[in-house]
Amino acid sequence: MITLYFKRAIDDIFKNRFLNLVTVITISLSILIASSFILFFVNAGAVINSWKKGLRIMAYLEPTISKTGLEELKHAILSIDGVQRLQYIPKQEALRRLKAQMKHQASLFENLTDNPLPDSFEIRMTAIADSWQKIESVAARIESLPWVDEVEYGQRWFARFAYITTLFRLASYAMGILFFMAIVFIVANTIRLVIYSRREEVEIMRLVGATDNFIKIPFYIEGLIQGALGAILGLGVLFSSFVFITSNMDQGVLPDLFHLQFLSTAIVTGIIISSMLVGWLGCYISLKQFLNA
Amino acid sequence: MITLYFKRAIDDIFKNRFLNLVTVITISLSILIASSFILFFVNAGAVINSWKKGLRIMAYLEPTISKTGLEELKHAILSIDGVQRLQYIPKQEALRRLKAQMKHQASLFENLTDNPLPDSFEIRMTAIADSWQKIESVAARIESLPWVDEVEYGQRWFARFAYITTLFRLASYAMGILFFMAIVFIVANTIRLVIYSRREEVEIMRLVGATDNFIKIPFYIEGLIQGALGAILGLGVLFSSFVFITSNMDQGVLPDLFHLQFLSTAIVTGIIISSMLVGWLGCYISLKQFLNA
Amino acid sequence: MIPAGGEKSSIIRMFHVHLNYGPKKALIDITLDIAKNQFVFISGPSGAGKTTLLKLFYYGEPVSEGQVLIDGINLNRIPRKRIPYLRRKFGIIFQDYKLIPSKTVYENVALVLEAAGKKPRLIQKKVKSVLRLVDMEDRLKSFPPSLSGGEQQRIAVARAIVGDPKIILADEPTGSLDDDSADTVLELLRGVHIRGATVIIATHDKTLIRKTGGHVLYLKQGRLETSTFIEKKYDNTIF
Amino acid sequence: MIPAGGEKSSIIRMFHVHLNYGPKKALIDITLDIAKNQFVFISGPSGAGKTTLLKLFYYGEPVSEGQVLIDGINLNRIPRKRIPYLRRKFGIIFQDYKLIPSKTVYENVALVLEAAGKKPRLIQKKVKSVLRLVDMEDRLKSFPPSLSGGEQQRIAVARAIVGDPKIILADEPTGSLDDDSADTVLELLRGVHIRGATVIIATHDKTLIRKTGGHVLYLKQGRLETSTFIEKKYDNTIF
Ligand SMILES: Nc1ncnc2c1ncn2[C@@H]1O[C@H](COP(=O)(O)OP(=O)(O)OP(=O)(O)O)[C@@H](O)[C@H]1O
Ligand SMILES: Nc1ncnc2c1ncn2[C@@H]1O[C@H](COP(=O)(O)OP(=O)(O)OP(=O)(O)O)[C@@H](O)[C@H]1O
Ligand SMILES: [Mg+2]
Ligand SMILES: [Mg+2]
Repeated sequence: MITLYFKRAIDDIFKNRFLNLVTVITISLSILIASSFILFFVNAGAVINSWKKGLRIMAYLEPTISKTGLEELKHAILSIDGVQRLQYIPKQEALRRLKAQMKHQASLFENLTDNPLPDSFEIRMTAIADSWQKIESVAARIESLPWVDEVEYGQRWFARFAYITTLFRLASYAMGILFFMAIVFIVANTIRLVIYSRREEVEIMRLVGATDNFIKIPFYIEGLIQGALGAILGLGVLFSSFVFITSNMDQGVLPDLFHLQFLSTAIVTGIIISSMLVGWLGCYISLKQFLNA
Repeated sequence: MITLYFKRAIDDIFKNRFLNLVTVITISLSILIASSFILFFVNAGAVINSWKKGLRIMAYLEPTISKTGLEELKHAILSIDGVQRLQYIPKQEALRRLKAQMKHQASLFENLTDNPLPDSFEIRMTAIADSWQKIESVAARIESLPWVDEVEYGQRWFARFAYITTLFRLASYAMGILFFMAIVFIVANTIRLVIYSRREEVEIMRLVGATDNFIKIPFYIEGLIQGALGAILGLGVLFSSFVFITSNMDQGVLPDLFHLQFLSTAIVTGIIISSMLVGWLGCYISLKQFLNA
Repeated sequence: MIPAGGEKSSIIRMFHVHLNYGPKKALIDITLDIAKNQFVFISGPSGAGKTTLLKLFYYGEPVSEGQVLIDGINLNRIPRKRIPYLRRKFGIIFQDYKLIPSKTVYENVALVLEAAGKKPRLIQKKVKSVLRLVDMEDRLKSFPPSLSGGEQQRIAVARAIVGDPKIILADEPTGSLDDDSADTVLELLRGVHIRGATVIIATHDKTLIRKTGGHVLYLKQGRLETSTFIEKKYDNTIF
Repeated sequence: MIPAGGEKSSIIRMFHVHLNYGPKKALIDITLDIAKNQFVFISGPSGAGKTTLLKLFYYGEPVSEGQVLIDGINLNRIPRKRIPYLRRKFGIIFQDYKLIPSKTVYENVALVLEAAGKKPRLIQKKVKSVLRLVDMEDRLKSFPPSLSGGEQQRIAVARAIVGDPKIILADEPTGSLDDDSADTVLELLRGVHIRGATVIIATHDKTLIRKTGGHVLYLKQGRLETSTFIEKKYDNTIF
């Protein structure tokens, strides 16, 4: 029975080549838009994450801290939610870093006999804990710990950064939802047009005693096939463009900073399955409309 | 004559309500995708530009520089292509800034009697001169000027920033082209389906002696109208979402850093005109195909 | 054929049926009773309501008022799901043929049997034999738009009889056919009648009625005017 | 009507015309000559090539071989741009009517005049009067799918005659009509003929031919078999 439906669906695709071609092309273009968008945000997300790695909270310690106090404090900080790892920076190291950083003001350090800097912890956050509020609350908790003199976390710069990533994330969510809906509608609309131009055929089948399922199932199968073909085609084009662009670009701009990556297998599979679902859904809605009319 | 064609086009739109509705919706969704994408990049570009304002080259001067030498040097730097403006920073000011920046290492400055820092120029670049190569070459030219001891321009940070903006620009161009083409194809495809489902009508008109122009012109007018309606609808939805999102967001995240802006009137006009052109083009291609078949 | 008669063996019955298309009254107060295995003509001028009356039989249109009983089923109360099964009782030759342009002649005819869930083997045999009957066995793979008017009509006839339906509804089944082809079709319908089917032919062609003879329902402006029995007459006026 | 005759006043001439649809030979070696203001029937069984022959006249299909001359124009050499003007010489009643389903009856008929660039005032007057002639003046605003078969055919007739064409091509113009309506249509075509048009009717209906009389071209399997003149006979066999 199901093989019969499959045979009819395949046959139908060949019989209505023009309509099917148009549908598959529209689906593939839609998938191309959606997936290039996803690709962009996956890579932009990677860029942001690699930046986030630069974020750190400095905790300056009281000079009176003992060895055991240091250990206790370390554990206390690590147990705070959102802290990924921390590094102890003794004051000698701090001075060395400062000198390296300020080579143009090196004259400052010339007549320095004593090291006036405090010991400190450099604390890195987990990738997810990147919101302004989160950092602030972690910093406050660290500051309240014993032996911590003061914390520092590049407020102004970070605030701006957090604002932008938040904005970026919001924009990408909004656009993601919008694109997804737009594409579902576009594909459904296209399929609706196709079925509209085949409504006579549907009507004739009903008149000669075909049940709704007999009429619908081949259309559903066609929708699934079109969705799959469209997705594969769209992703194929995206992949080719991606390979073309990255291979031409990596020579120009610094290649070792980020590695642009293509969509993961999971996302690709997800896109294909969504596309099939949309293909089916388009048929489902349109047929419902034309069969009940 | 042209009013007659207009009358026929308007009449046609009402006669084929379903087909026209589907076309307008598809166009408006496509425009929604394209224009939200443009909106995103316009604002992202503004963000990047506001960041770029933070970029500067520091030129540290030899202590032996004379008053006239200072003036000459200033003019020499300003005449370099890509330099927007510069600010003289005497060493007292430099020390003050340093102290403010390093409040946690304030102890360093405690027993400082003499100011060991050099005088300097802080040089800002024009917005367009943001590529890594450009900055490098400007810095090299400044360094070669007399009385300039050394230049500094946060290499590592800037390299990364320049790479990302380049990447971002490349990605946005690639996506822009891709989206544009995809949308043109989708709209053309939809119109082709519509005309396909009206091919019988076209054929009948030809059989009763209608010229190609008689058949085509109302379709063209319809295409232009659909394009305009679709663009207006799509932009309307985008504008509403924009207003909705920004008004809900500005309370959460720092509102005073960037002002999110909607598309300029010029861009909006451009989108509407492009949409009309695409509507017309879709009709043109499809009719060419069906009339010659 | 007695309108509103109560014979046990009636297959189609209508009681005071009205059909309005908006303000237009297409059928007015039709009451009729068609017995199993009758051979009935529905006649009347253009626009009288012949096609519309046939539509009511297979639920192509719901009545505006009144009752229709088909083989014991009251169409006013038929659930949506059962409509396909109702329609399989009928073999319909539509006035405008209603062939699917994107399917071949073979597929168009086979569709009826496929929809009824028949075995592929049986389908192939039946379709081929019925296409031979209408003299179209060499056009199996043609598409309807590439057939002449008469050829399309013969495919429509083939499709109507392929499923051995209980009732044949034929709307101008010979309108596009020359005399010989028309006779072939008429012979086919008579054959189906002899094998037990009820045959209902809507036509304005008096020659056709005279050739076969049968009950004639005469419609005029939506009303059932007369209902008579016409004897078969051999009318041999040759061209 | 002498095939390949060379009269001055001929409006349609064909020389050794062949038409193949792929392997199928639809018309074989047709040579004919139709004079201005002739009244011609093209007859023959279903699938003989009647409709196909008409198609060649209005360049609905290019010939595979041979020459077609319409009103002095050789269709083998007609530029694409001129085809609409060629077609305006004809008023065509298509076998399948070819009405535009999304346009009203009025618009369907008016289309011919609009396409020919006629004035709106004139169009309105002409369309209304011609719809009155076919007895459809009360259905101006109906859409073709809501008309009965015969009503659609009458609209097709109206559309064919509205532009006062030089040549009328009528493909089974009365196939869906009852006798009275058929007579009306036939009267109309005779009227057009009297006013100077050439009328060509493709039909398998011998009664129709006998009613009017005229030249008859008999096609069979794509060949022109005979070409005779049939006298008008009054045949009053009534139902
Ligand atoms: N869908 C519809 N909407 C409005 N009016 C309709 C519709 N279908 C049919 N009619 C009208 O109902 C009347 C009867 O139509 P019907 O098709 O039954 O006529 P008929 O007897 O079959 O005529 P013919 O011999 O010309 O086919 C006609 O006047 C027709 O215009
Ligand atoms: N487009 C086509 N492709 C292939 N074959 C065709 C095409 N059009 C017509 N034919 C074939 O050409 C032959 C002549 O067709 P035509 O329509 O001229 O017949 P006709 O004489 O008008 O018949 P009828 O009385 O049935 O209308 C038929 O056998 C038909 O199947
Ligand atoms: Mg009818
Ligand atoms: Mg024909």
